[in-house]
Amino acid sequence: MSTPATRHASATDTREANPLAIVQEMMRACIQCGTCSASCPNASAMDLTPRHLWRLVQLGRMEKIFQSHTFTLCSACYYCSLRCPRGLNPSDAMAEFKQIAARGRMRQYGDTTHFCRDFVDNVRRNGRLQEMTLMTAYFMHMRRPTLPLRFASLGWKLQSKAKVSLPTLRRGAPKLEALFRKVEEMEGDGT
Amino acid sequence: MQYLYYPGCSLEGTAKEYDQATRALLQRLEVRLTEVEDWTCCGASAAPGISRLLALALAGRNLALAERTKIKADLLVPCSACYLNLKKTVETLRADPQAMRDTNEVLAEEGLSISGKIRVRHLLDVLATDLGPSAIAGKVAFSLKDLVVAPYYGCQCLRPYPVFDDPQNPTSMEGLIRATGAEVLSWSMGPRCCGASHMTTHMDQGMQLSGAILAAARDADVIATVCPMCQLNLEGFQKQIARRTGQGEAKTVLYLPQLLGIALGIPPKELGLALNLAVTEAFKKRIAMDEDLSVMAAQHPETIRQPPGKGVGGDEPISQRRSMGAPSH
Amino acid sequence: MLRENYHAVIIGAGIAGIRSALDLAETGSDVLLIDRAAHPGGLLSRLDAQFPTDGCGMCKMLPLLERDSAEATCLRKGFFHERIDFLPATELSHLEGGPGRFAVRLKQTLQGVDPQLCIGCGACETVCPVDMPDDFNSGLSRSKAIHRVVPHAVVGAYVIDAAACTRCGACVPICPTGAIDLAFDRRKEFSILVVDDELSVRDSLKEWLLNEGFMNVQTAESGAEALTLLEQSDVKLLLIDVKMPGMDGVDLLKQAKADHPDRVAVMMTAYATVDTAVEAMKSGALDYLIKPFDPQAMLAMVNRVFQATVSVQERQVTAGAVILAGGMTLFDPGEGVNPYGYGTHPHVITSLAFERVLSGCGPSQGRLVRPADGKPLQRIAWLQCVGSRDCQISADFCSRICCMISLKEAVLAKNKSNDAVETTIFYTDMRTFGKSFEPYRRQAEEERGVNLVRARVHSVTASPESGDPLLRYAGLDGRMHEAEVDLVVLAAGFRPSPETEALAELTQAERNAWGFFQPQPFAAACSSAEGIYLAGACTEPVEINAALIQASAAALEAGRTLRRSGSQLALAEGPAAKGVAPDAPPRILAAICTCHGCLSETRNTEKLISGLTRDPAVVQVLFVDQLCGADGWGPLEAAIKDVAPNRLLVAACHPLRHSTHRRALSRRTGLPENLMTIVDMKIEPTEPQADTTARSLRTALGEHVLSASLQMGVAFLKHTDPTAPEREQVQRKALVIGGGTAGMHAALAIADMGYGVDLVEKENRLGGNLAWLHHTLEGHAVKPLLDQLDDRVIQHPKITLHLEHEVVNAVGRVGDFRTTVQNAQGRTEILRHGVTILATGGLEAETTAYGYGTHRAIVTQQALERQIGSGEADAAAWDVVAMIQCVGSREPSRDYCSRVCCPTAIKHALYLKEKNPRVQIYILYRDVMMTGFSESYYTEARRAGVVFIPYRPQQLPGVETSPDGIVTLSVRDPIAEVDLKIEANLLVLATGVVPRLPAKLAAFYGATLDSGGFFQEADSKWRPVDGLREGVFACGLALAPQTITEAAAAGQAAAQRALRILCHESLSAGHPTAAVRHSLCVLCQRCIDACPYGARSVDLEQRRLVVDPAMCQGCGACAAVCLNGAAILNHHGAGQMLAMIDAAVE
Amino acid sequence: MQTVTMEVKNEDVADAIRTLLGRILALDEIDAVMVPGRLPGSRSVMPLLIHDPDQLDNSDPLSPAFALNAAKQVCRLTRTATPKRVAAVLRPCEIRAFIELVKLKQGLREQVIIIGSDCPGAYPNKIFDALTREGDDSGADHGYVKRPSVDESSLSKACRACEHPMPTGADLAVCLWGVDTGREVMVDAQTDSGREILDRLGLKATPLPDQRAAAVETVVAERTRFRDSMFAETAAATDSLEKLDHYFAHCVNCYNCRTACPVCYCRQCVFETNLFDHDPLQYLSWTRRKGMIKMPTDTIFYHLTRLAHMSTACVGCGQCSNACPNDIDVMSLFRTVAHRTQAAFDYQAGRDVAERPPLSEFREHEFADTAGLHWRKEA
Repeated sequence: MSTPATRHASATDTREANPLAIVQEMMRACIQCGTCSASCPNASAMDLTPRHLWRLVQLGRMEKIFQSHTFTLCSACYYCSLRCPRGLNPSDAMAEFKQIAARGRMRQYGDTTHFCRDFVDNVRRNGRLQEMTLMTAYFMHMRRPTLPLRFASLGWKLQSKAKVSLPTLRRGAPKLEALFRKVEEMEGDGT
Repeated sequence: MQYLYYPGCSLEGTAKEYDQATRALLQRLEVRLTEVEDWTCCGASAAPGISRLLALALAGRNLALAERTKIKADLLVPCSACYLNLKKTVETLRADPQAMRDTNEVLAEEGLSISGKIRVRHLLDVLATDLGPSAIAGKVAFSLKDLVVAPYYGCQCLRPYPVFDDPQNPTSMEGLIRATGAEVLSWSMGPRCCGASHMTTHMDQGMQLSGAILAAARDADVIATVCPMCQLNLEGFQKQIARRTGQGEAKTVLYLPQLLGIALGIPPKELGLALNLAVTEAFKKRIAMDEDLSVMAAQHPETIRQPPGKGVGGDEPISQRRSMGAPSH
Repeated sequence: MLRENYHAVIIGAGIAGIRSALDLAETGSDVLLIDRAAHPGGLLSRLDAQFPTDGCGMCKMLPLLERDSAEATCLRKGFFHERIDFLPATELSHLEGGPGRFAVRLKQTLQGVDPQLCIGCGACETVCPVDMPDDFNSGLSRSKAIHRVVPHAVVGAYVIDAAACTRCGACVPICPTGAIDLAFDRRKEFSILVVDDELSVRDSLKEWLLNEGFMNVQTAESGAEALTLLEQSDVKLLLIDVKMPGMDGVDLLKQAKADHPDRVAVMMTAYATVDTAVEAMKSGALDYLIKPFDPQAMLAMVNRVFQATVSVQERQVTAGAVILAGGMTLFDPGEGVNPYGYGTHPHVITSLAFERVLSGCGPSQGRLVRPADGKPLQRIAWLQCVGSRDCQISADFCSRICCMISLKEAVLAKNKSNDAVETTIFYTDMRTFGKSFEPYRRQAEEERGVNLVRARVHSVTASPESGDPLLRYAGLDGRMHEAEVDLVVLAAGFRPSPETEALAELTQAERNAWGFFQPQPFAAACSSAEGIYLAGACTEPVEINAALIQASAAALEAGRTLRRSGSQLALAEGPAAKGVAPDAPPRILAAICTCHGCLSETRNTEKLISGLTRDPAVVQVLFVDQLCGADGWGPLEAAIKDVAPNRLLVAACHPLRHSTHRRALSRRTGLPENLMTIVDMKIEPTEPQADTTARSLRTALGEHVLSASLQMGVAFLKHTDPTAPEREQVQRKALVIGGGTAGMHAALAIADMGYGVDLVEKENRLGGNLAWLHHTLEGHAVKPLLDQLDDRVIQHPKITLHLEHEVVNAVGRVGDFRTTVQNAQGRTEILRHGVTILATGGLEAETTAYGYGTHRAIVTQQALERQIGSGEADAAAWDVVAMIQCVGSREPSRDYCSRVCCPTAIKHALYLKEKNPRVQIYILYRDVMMTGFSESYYTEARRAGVVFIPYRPQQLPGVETSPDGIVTLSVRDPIAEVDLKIEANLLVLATGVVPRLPAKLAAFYGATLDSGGFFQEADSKWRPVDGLREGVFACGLALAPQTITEAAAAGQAAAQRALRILCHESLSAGHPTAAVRHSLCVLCQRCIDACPYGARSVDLEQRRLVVDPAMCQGCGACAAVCLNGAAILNHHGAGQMLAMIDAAVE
Repeated sequence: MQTVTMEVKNEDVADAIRTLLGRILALDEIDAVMVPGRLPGSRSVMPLLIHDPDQLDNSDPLSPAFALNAAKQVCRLTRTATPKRVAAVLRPCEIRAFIELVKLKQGLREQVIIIGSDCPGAYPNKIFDALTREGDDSGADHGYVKRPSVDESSLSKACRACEHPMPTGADLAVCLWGVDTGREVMVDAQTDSGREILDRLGLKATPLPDQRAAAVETVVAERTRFRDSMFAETAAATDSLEKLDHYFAHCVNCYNCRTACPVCYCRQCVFETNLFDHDPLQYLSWTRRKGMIKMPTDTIFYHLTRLAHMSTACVGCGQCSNACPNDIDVMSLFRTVAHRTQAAFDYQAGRDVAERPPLSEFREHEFADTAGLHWRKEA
């Protein structure tokens, strides 16, 4: 495979021009030592190791990065950040990818982005998270009929312990509407 | 001793018992908790996945509320995810003046403002550092002698901010557990990842990680946790993991304040023990818990005394990550 | 014995300190060398072998000229020079004054054993009950509280670890010489006052203290009572409760300290008032204890205070200059995150500890076994960059020497196991940046089979089955790997030595961000403080040769300061002793030490006397008690004056320990030192008698053997030739060839010391490569340096400049060279000089690789720098710049790393990024050689977005050019597993450095070139600027690839080495030297081949063999190969040896 | 030219060689030829330095005896460079000794054209003396050449144990074995100088006969067998200090063996210096300790020193035994020891002028260790 080198992000690039800019900024000093890969509890399930991913970031290989599911497998355990000899924070960089994926509504990351989106919508409305409502919304979004079944036994258990209240409709304006709106306004983003 | 208290959403839902046990234990230890009024979700791991500013604002709102109270005290957070979120927000705001300005601009919508002066503390930090094993040992009413406890810390109370314990080989729970008379399981899984929200998004991977922890706790009677996510993964998916791997038995998983509460003789009901999803019969028998969970059948005759010669205080906090220097040019 | 006024005080007696001290002493300075350790040698005392020889060469630092001034012995045993005083366990406590007039206050900690009395017998060790980890062997073996610090040291052999000692007192009576003092009496007298309002605290403290032997403890329940007691008695230590009713602890402290500032106070506090206690330390409290406290911790603190009070000896001296040579200390891998289980996993040790495993006096006597369980080692892994190149622990620097240490250790392990052991080094960049490093690596890897794995190991755990260390790492193949080994060696990096901070405060010398001393730009040996100089690793972790070069440069700077401040260097010409006529019949005085009476008790002294005096040459036999101490040397001196012998025979223990005495005795009595000999009596302690614990001494030699030893001594002396060694006149002038950085520094250094210098330069200007260098990596502009050097050289009255001249011929030897120089017009001139410094410089290597020369967008780093300097470089016009490192370097054809190319590439990358942040820069590299603190610029470059792409020499990057000015590079990125095509506006090639030292020129002076064409040093580690032939030195790029600062230091080092010669009117090598009996010599010349110092040659005119007395080191190789009996070694003649053998079998 | 033949007339091989020498002497660049021969009226064979070709008649190039090893004499002729060269007829053991001396800078190899021949061995001086006294003068000569292995037992022991009877290292080798010496001898050039000489002599070129190798092998095998049994006997006879004392019991410190030894090149032996002029007290002290000492002292010491100094250079010519007035078998001991010492250094005395004698230089890896310096010697 042979392609021309992609132009790099620099500090002046806007996020729109280069969605990778912020991750590049975070991971530029990476020397590809692989400590993150070796420390990652989820590395075995990843299609690209974290090291590989960071190298693609440095080289600006968007298409390869967003063919990969690696960042969705980050469970934010921060082992890699603890050990990175360059003092970088790969965990946060992974979170940054999730944001990029969510903002870009990338279909391939439906599981992750839908979950985040549903979660945030739930909070926007209720202020505090309504766990049952969230799960229902999430399952609906995923449109995978078998998915809820996997959680059925747990859900039943939780309900039996009265740990999840049944969805209650909150009246009036969403609890955190003002705050959310302001954020949207400031970010100039339709989210 | 006094703390502001941020329970977080889970402690109203799936982790109700964590909330109950925390309040009951701290009351017994004569610690006053003042719940932050009108608190809302901290943003959890989802908000950063949507927007950085939103994440800052959601967490910042709660920090601003805490700062607004007249009480000058640290903000105690039992949920590790909330703890990290709030802590990270404080650190970010302190380090990044632009983020501070933006966040305050958002918070102004609700008439709030934030200075970033507040200290966010994890429950385990407060128990291990401020109170220490001696505070427990001095009040033990029901020794947990012969009970083997696996201290499970999870990730986010240890990393990325190594505030009160070694982020790789944590020990802060050990003194507390020993103070109850129980033994500490020697294992290396304490700081390992349970899979967190993978249980929802990548169930196979989640089960593998949680399964490894459960397997390593084979020789323990109880796993003690300090995080609702960890607790749910370890107790809620036990059976599915066992079914999948063909091995593993039911394992009692308790929140640390529940375990400590039992030793202090707090009635199981007050500790919300009935709400736990995995409490084995053997364990119930061991702590002589009767059916209605209200009474401890018999007080243990032994009293545990503080070991001589040891001062209050516990381990020195591990120093914060130092800033990197560069040579003068 | 010690002097009060010194030319220089050197702090730190590691190799750099020793080098500086020797350099100064050899040029006539009196030097005080101190070290906080109990022995000289520093870190190197624990390293038995160094690459590339895989042996030890520390003794090569010893003087080669005027050898008699020092003891020619193993430097690990001890360090003796007539102009150098060494104070162990000593630290600087105060410094005032300035260059030329420093008042230096020193604090020496007594180690419980009087080094003058201790004979190293070891009796104490057998009774000491304290078993503790042995520091010298990195805790891999055990020692007693009273122990030898360095197993092979001769002087100050035993010390007591005050912290571990239980003061049981067992060692005191058993010491046959009464050398041990545990200060029991002073402990009893030591006055302590406990002030606390709680009775229980007062009582328990008093009880604990009494149990510990502190009998003079008073208590007070209030501040007021305490003040009354303080008036009545001389209280040394106060333990004060912070919170007391009435006058609180801090008030009391202030009042107690007001009139007795040296009184020590320790605060006692509850947890709640810790802040107050901390505050109290500002008011002079030493420390604080938190209640309730551990009695052991409290007693340890009191003991510490007591030790500091009683066992510290203050000393005040003056000095003209101070050199800081405190070295560095090993990073403790147990610190912080400790992912490799150091301290918890039994089979994880540091590289320094592994040096001990390899050592014959290590925990396993040099057998290659695992320290924790003795299992033979079959698989060893080295982990690089532990504590280095790690931003998480504020270590954004490279410790520089760890790569080579690990390679060497792997090779040594291979040697020890006949290549059976499996060795793997896990590394990030293999930094083989020195001249001989790359071939060593190649040999280790290709010939010895040392595995090099480019990976950073993530964690070390114990294998569940065997318990052996299990390594986990991500391989370059993208997969996780696990490897089980027997032993993990952590290549721990380095930190400033612990006293650096205090020294910085005392001397006002600045430190850098990592705590090392900060040298001045282009002056590696200069600190920010006047008169304070820097030598060795106190400025940066460095390898041996760099440390020694810098140490010599520091000596030079110190010497310069001394001269500027008018200090008179007192260099005595020739031996102080008056000679003995060669034909005078031998008159031997035999002095026998009775060593604390042991000899008179067990020996028939009459028999010894009659045995000795049977030979009429023995004029008197004298028995003296304790010849080892001042008590004994007094009577001996008197006897010499009385008897007037012309030879002296001494029988005592440990001859080396007497070398200083012997020298002093020679000075005072005029008896030449070479006419004195010391016979080892091998004194050892007896077993304790049944009724007592005390031991006495006896000699281990049987009566007959002792007598024979003495007779051998007599035979030796009788046959010793009293003729003083020959001396050769010195032309006290230097020739420096090459007027670049190094040459100018060398010329100025010598000229500043008052000697004439001929500086010969081929070009019509000075400066060499400085002319095109624009700025340094650190951002210093080069032009001002050039201007300043240029001015100084041109205006210096002692420098004769020969521009546009070349050397066309030269003859001669050290002290007297004649060099013919020729100018462009062919006019020749003959220069006479005593020393020669080759500073002919070097050039950027030429290349034809990667299409160089075919396209204007393909340039070299030098060309880019010129463009930057001229302003031609238009960074804004470039979108993409690519650089290729190691062009033609580190390949068998040019088998060295040029060391400056990586810093240059990164310097340029950062410059371009600064000018145009949008420019993309790709650097294609093999190993990034950003050693030491330059590592931080590598980090900076990465942060700035420079992309580094590794390539392997087996698969070089492809380059294509197009007419539109674009150069296309193709290279595969091994991590991303993609083939990259980089379309660059500019391709910059780092072709490296080649020396410009013609073999013919070198040969004029008997110098040779190494495989890279650089000057071949006498020893790449220990004599880094010396040629094999004495009097010939090299510096700058002719010596090795160097930065400007390194070249300047090398120039100064070469000058300092040259000054050793120029400071003499005539030269002598010292005893013994070789000579030729011409009547027997048949000129077979076997001796010429055998002489390792090149001291022998045939005088073709006279047809006879000659020995250069200044170069001969008396090794005796010539005498061994000469079959004619014509090559002889004075003082070890055949007749002498035969007579000694006869005496031995008598 | 590589190999030429010389016609043998009247079965007189020596005469064929004389013819060869005549031609060589006729060359411009050759000043003189050194060759064994008899002075008129004398029975003893000595090296003669011949300038006048007519005097070649006195020469005896295949002399059955040699009173001294001529190597030292060649050194005298080649100590410094002279405008013209000399030629020298030498036995293989003399060639080897000369090569050793060249290594020790006692002579210049390029100053001499060496002519050697297959060496059937030589009689000890005393036997040769007896043979010639009996008047069997010429017979001793011709018979010896025609029947090289005849009467082996009367040859010198050194020759019988000599496993190097070929003139290795000579410029020109006269080949006798495997050649029909009734008709011809062959002259083989072994060096460039040799080839140059042959080119200019105008002789007929011819290859060496095939059977030569086998013939040589037979001789060498026989001698090696003899040598090995000699080694065994000598070793057994000297394996203790007492036996060694006995071996040298007859030694009178005459130092003849040293004088006869071609490789003992010292100007003055250390045993003749004042080093061994002991103090009278010393003798008394020795006898006091031992009760009895042999006078003169230092005999064993002398031989041991010579062994230490010279055994690595011993070429086995046997002149030491030849020279001993008391018939001590010095050669057997020297050869036995030399065989081992030379093997220890993988060295063979006289084999190759380029080979450095043992213990005369440091190898690079030994250098750093021994001298403490890291020094690359010029190639």
